[in-house]
Amino acid sequence: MSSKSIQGAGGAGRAGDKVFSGITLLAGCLILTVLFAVAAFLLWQALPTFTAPSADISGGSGFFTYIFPLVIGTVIAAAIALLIATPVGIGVALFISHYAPRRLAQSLGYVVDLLAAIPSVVYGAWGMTVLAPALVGPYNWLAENAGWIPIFAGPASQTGKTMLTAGVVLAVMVLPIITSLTREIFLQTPKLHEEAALAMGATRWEMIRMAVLPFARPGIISAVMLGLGRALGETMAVALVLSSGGLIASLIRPGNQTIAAEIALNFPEAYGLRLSELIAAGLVLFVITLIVNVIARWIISRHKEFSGAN
Amino acid sequence: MSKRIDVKGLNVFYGDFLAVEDVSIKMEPRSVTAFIGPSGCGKSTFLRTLNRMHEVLPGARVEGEVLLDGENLYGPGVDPVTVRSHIGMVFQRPNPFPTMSIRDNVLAGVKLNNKRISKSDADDLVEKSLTGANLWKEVRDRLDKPGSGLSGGQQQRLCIARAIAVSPEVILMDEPCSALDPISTLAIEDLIEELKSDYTVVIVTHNMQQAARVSDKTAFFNIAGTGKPGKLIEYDDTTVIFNNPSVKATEDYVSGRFG
Amino acid sequence: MSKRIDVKGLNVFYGDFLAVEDVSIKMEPRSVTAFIGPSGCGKSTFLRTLNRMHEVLPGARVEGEVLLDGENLYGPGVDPVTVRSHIGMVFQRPNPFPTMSIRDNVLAGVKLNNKRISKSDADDLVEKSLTGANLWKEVRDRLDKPGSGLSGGQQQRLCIARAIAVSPEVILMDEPCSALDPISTLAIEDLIEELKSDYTVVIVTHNMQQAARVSDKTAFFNIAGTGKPGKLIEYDDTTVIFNNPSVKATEDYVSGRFG
Amino acid sequence: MIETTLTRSSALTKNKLPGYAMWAVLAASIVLGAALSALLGFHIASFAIFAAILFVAGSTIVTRMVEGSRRATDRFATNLIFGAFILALVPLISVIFTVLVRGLPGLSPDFLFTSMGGMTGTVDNNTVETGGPVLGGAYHAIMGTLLITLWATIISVPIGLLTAVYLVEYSRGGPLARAITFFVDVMTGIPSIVAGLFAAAFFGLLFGPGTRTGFVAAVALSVLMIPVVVRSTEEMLKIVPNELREAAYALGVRKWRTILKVVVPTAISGIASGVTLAIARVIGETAPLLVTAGFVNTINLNVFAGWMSSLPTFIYRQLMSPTSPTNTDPSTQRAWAAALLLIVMVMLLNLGARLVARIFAPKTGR
Amino acid sequence: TDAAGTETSASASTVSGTLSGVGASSQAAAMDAWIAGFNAANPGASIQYSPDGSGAGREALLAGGAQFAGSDAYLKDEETAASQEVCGPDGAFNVPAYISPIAIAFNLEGIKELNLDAATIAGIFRGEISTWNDAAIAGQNEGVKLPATPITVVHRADDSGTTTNFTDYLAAAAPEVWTTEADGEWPAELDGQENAQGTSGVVSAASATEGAITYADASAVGSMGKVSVKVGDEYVAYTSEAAAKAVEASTPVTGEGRPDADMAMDLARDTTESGAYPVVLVSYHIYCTTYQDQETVDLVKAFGEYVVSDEGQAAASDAAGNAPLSANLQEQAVQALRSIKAAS
Ligand SMILES: Nc1ncnc2c1ncn2[C@@H]1O[C@H](COP(=O)(O)OP(=O)(O)OP(=O)(O)O)[C@@H](O)[C@H]1O
Ligand SMILES: Nc1ncnc2c1ncn2[C@@H]1O[C@H](COP(=O)(O)OP(=O)(O)OP(=O)(O)O)[C@@H](O)[C@H]1O
Ligand SMILES: [Mg+2]
Ligand SMILES: [Mg+2]
Ligand SMILES: O=P([O-])([O-])[O-]
Repeated sequence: MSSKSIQGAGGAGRAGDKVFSGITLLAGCLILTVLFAVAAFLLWQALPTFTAPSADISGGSGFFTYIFPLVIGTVIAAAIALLIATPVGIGVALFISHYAPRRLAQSLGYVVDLLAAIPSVVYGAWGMTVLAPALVGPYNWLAENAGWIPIFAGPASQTGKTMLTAGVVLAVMVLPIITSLTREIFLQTPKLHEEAALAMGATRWEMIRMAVLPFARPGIISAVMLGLGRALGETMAVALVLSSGGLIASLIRPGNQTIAAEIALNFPEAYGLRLSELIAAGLVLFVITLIVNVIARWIISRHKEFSGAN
Repeated sequence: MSKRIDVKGLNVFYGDFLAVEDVSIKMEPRSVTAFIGPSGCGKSTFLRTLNRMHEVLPGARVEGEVLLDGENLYGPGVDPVTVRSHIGMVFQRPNPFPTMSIRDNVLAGVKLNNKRISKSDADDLVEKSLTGANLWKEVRDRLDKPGSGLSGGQQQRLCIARAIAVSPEVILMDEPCSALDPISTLAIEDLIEELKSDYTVVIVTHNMQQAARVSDKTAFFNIAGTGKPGKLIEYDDTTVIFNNPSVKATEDYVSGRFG
Repeated sequence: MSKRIDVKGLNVFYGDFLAVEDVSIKMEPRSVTAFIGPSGCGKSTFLRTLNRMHEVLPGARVEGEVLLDGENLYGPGVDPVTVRSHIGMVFQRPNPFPTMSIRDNVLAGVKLNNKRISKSDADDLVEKSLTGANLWKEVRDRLDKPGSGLSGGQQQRLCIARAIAVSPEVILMDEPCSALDPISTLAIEDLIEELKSDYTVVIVTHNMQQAARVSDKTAFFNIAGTGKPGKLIEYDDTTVIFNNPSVKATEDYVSGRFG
Repeated sequence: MIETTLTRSSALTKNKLPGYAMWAVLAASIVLGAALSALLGFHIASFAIFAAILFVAGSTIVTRMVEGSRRATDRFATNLIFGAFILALVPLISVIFTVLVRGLPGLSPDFLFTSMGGMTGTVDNNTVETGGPVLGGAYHAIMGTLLITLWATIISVPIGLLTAVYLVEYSRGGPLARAITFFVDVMTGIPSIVAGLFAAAFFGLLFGPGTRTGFVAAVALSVLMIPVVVRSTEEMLKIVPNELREAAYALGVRKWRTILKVVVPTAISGIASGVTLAIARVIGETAPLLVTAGFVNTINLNVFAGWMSSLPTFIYRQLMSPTSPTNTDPSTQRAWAAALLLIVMVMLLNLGARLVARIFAPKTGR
Repeated sequence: TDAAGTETSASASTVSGTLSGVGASSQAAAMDAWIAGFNAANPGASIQYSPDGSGAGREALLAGGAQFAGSDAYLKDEETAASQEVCGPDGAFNVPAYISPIAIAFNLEGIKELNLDAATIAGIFRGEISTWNDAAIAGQNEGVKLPATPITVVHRADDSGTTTNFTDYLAAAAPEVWTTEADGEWPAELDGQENAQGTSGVVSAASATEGAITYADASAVGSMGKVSVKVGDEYVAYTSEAAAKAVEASTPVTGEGRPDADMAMDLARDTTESGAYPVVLVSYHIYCTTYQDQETVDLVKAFGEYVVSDEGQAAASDAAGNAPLSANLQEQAVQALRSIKAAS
């Protein structure tokens, strides 16, 4: 009977539980540590920039004046990328999840996943050699016919290497990310709710608006944020595709620059204070992603009550 | 608003698999018809062909005719979307839209056809539908809260309110009470009793007592074995099916001696 | 192997919310006890405190004593994992492990704990448990097929086989038939009848007929309103509860007049 | 009442466009589009744009006139979604086409199995002059990519998996868990070059300045990979039904065994594709490798000592500083061939993950 | 030089070990040739070079992360001082290793050569001269049919040694027009011009754009049109000899604390010497005067001497199309390299 008692026995087993949960906790903390180490590294290396006299900083009038156009440029590039990639990406995801025939949809999903893996150098090389030359004509046309809109003010770039081109390349790069993530979420929409909508006499699009999109909202936001992360931090593609320069409203003229590309272009020859400046720019980029994430979380949490997580 | 359903020689397929074979059945307006039968015999499948929800599944198709007051639902040029707005459906598990408030859930179907419904009309409709679903009193002061905050039975009644808000002619229910407790079940059964005066109601149930309590006519479906198609075995007045069925299998099933 | 359960003044909490208040109840070995009551009255919650599954949920806790043949399950030094290997549980929805074969599902309790077991012992155990769950004949020649390929009723019996394979003293069942058709339900009810000779069985059910059919004693739980704690209202022989209850609420409930 | 019933009932069949209607609209849009584009000086792009706009507008209007506004909206949405898909295909096909056209000529057994050791501009000049085959290959870079990615995976997968397990199974939503989730999200946004600089500085501190090895690169890539692994694994663990965990607990199985033997195996196919995604995310990284692994033309199979090349840095170097500045074609060809190779590698990886998924996926029977 | 050559190969067979260098990408192609040539003669030794950039190279050398650096700019005085930390009391020194003319290349259909003086070049690159048929250009190119195409300037987007040398030339030879100082980054005030990353980037952008003009390592410009620059009274097209001549005319850099072996030189951009092409880039190898052990010293010496030997220079110019060092500079370089010693 004692062997059947609920007392004792299993001290060893309990230890297993402790050890395992300890290890998982450790892994989590390791990630935090790495992140803080990265932040500390950035701060430490960037410090000379913040203490140096402002005349010594590139541009000669302090770090803020130096970084401000870069921040704006980064935001413009990412914004163009997302403005294009978000609707198109969601469209493609919906196509795969709800419109395409099954067999086709699976292989399409596969192809899209694959595209996420094309190295950015390749996208950059493609943007530089194929896309940019192809866009010169349209840019000229825009400058002539829509030049009164500030973003299309001419004269258009004759190489096609402009912010708009860079934005398009970034859009192509983040498109697979947004598509593959949102597709998975669309596919997970409870059949229950889809059928509820259809049974009510909803058309396919009405069903999507009633059941699929609301369910996928937080997921779409996360996917866009992930895409945004890539768009903000992308180095090589922008460096190869953009004719960089100072801040300028027109998107079809040479000009503007992103933080990541600025780092990549100048890092090899940088030393001393310049190096520290570039790392400070990296720190700023880091802070931007942090802020973006905070905003995203806030948006998602604002709608918790109606989130469908029940 | 109630209409007659007349099914003629219906075969239902999932791809190549014949799930339900050769069903012919007539359901009268202003009556409740119950479908009973062992699991997998095709009750849900058949029910879903009555408002063309079946074809939502990939590869699913149908042969035969389903006439709604003489008009074939599967006739050429018939739009399934229109069909479904005439024939409402309530599912086994309550499925209010989680991102919508109770009010919006009720109005979901209505807003599809009539986007510019005035606030007061909408309010009236919400009250009427919720009252029709016996839910008004319980939710009147939290119409703007999410529908998913209700209890299971309340959610199911909300789904019924949503279905009747578009004033369909027929309401199909697939085991509407199987996820509910007895009190909620009773509430729904009472509701079905009331709905009967306005709609043609078809209900699938596993609960023989329930079938006996709520339905006017009962259809017994059966299946010869796994992989075989389901068939309609007997269809008659509920009292006949439960007390004096003409087929042995029916008697075995309703008396729990099946197997 | 069967053991007595003796609950003394149990309060069950979800965080600060008192879900079940002050339950004291004795369940005899080799008997079937049924819990009935309206939805949300805490039947499942209470049942889950009997093998310490309750505390798996975050913030969940318990005050009071649950004695298994006199030993307090909540005593200091008692390992909940050990408790659960003495008191098995079957859930509302059949939940075989999808990655495992039928055979492995039965052996899960043994194998997941890394206990070594010889092939022949394992074969014996599988046969014995499946036979005990009335499933052996149906699955003997597809033991290596995945368990999720079985029908709902078969899956539920597989879960029962899995539970009895670890030779518990008590088996708890939370609405084991609510997702099943009448035939499968009958099979499970027969099985409960047989299990009674070896185990203490506790079953939660919404189906009053089922409670009346399978149980020796019945406990009626009730709740005064949303947010209030559930309470044990009456506990007596099943025949008494259904024919001659001493509390008005019980009578209302079992006769379907509740509300 | 009777009247409304009648009109509604006849609405079952009324007002439906015939099947050929959309083809007619399409044909009209193509003709009109061609005409419009010809007015501006015909160009295939402007033609496609005009035709597409005309078709979307035309089909919506026609549908609206015949079938009503709801069908028109549906048609419009359908057109837009198909349009989005076609639009997305244009650049993607262009990228793949470019890589194939420029990469295929360079793919040969020689390219796969030789390194760039001993390759100089003289060789390339010769090649161009004599029209001989392009010599030199990417073997060293292929091996470098495989080894570095392998090590990055070895580092990231356990950490990522365990963290996800912590978040889903143990944390109960405490502040630490929320911090981890938040910072993991932030981590997905670390610019890759920063990860590289960090790893380089970190190993510089530990093993002296200028420590560049394949392993340093693997650590840099891990910084980028871990968050992706955590996020995808977390999602996959979350969708494992609680019922399975409870079933295991109820059998008296310990939590850690439940996790390892029930939860993780159930989610393994999702985890595998998440890991593939994570590998795909880093296998094409250039910037962090440049500062961590160094760059060589010869074969080095030791990740813990010596510099190492990888396919992305190989591509980058061949493009940006060609082996022969005078005759860049051989280098360009190598670069595109390497790009194609990298894509093929990821494709194989994907197939592998699918296979894993197939083998371990929960069996549904029937 | 013959003596140096034989001695190199004589001592070479015995050297072993691994030498890591980091630095200028301009030398990358030449370095491939040197490494291949040196390895062929010294199978026991291995050289690795990461063309990360000149700045990165100097940074790495000063931090002890590389044994030698390749750099388009010589060490500044303060860098030399800083180098004492890892390179012994005498610090590090510069040896010219790679000389390359910078071509000013343009893309105009049917025109392969143009004559321009420094002021005109500066005007074009500042955007002050904006069409090809501008009088300033036409005046120097009688008989050439210049189109009215607008000029598209393409400059380097990245910080680069080529830009430093090119702007250094403009600032020295046309100070009235080019008012900004020489720098590796293109002047920020000249905003809105086209640019591209790397030599191959500017060349491909310019080759694809009618009316474009750029500057790039001469070996890379291929079939584009080239500018002959005005030196003194004549227009000089770039050739290896012309470049070497410009380097000959340069003045050694003197400064506090520079080691004796240092060969840093300031190029005479404004030279008027006949036949010299002053738009030229000199890229250095930077070595320590002292290394920790004899093995490294032997290896460094062997490699360094091979690079500046006839053989090495020929291999590089074959592969990379640059200009070889003059015999005089080779001689000096060998002397300088021989002063490297092991710490005792
Ligand atoms: N989506 C589907 N694809 C293929 N076959 C299906 C699908 N859904 C159901 N079936 C098959 O069709 C047959 C009828 O199933 P159905 O769900 O209609 O039975 P039912 O009578 O409603 O059972 P239950 O009482 O369990 O709800 C069964 O053999 C089932 O396996
Ligand atoms: N995980 C939980 N966290 C907080 N409260 C809970 C949780 N689960 C149940 N409750 C609450 O505890 C009370 C009892 O619920 P319980 O599920 O035990 O009722 P029940 O009698 O089993 O109902 P049913 O018949 O619907 O299964 C209810 O008020 C319920 O809302
Ligand atoms: Mg069904
Ligand atoms: Mg319950
Ligand atoms: O050699 P560069 O610095 O001009 O690339």
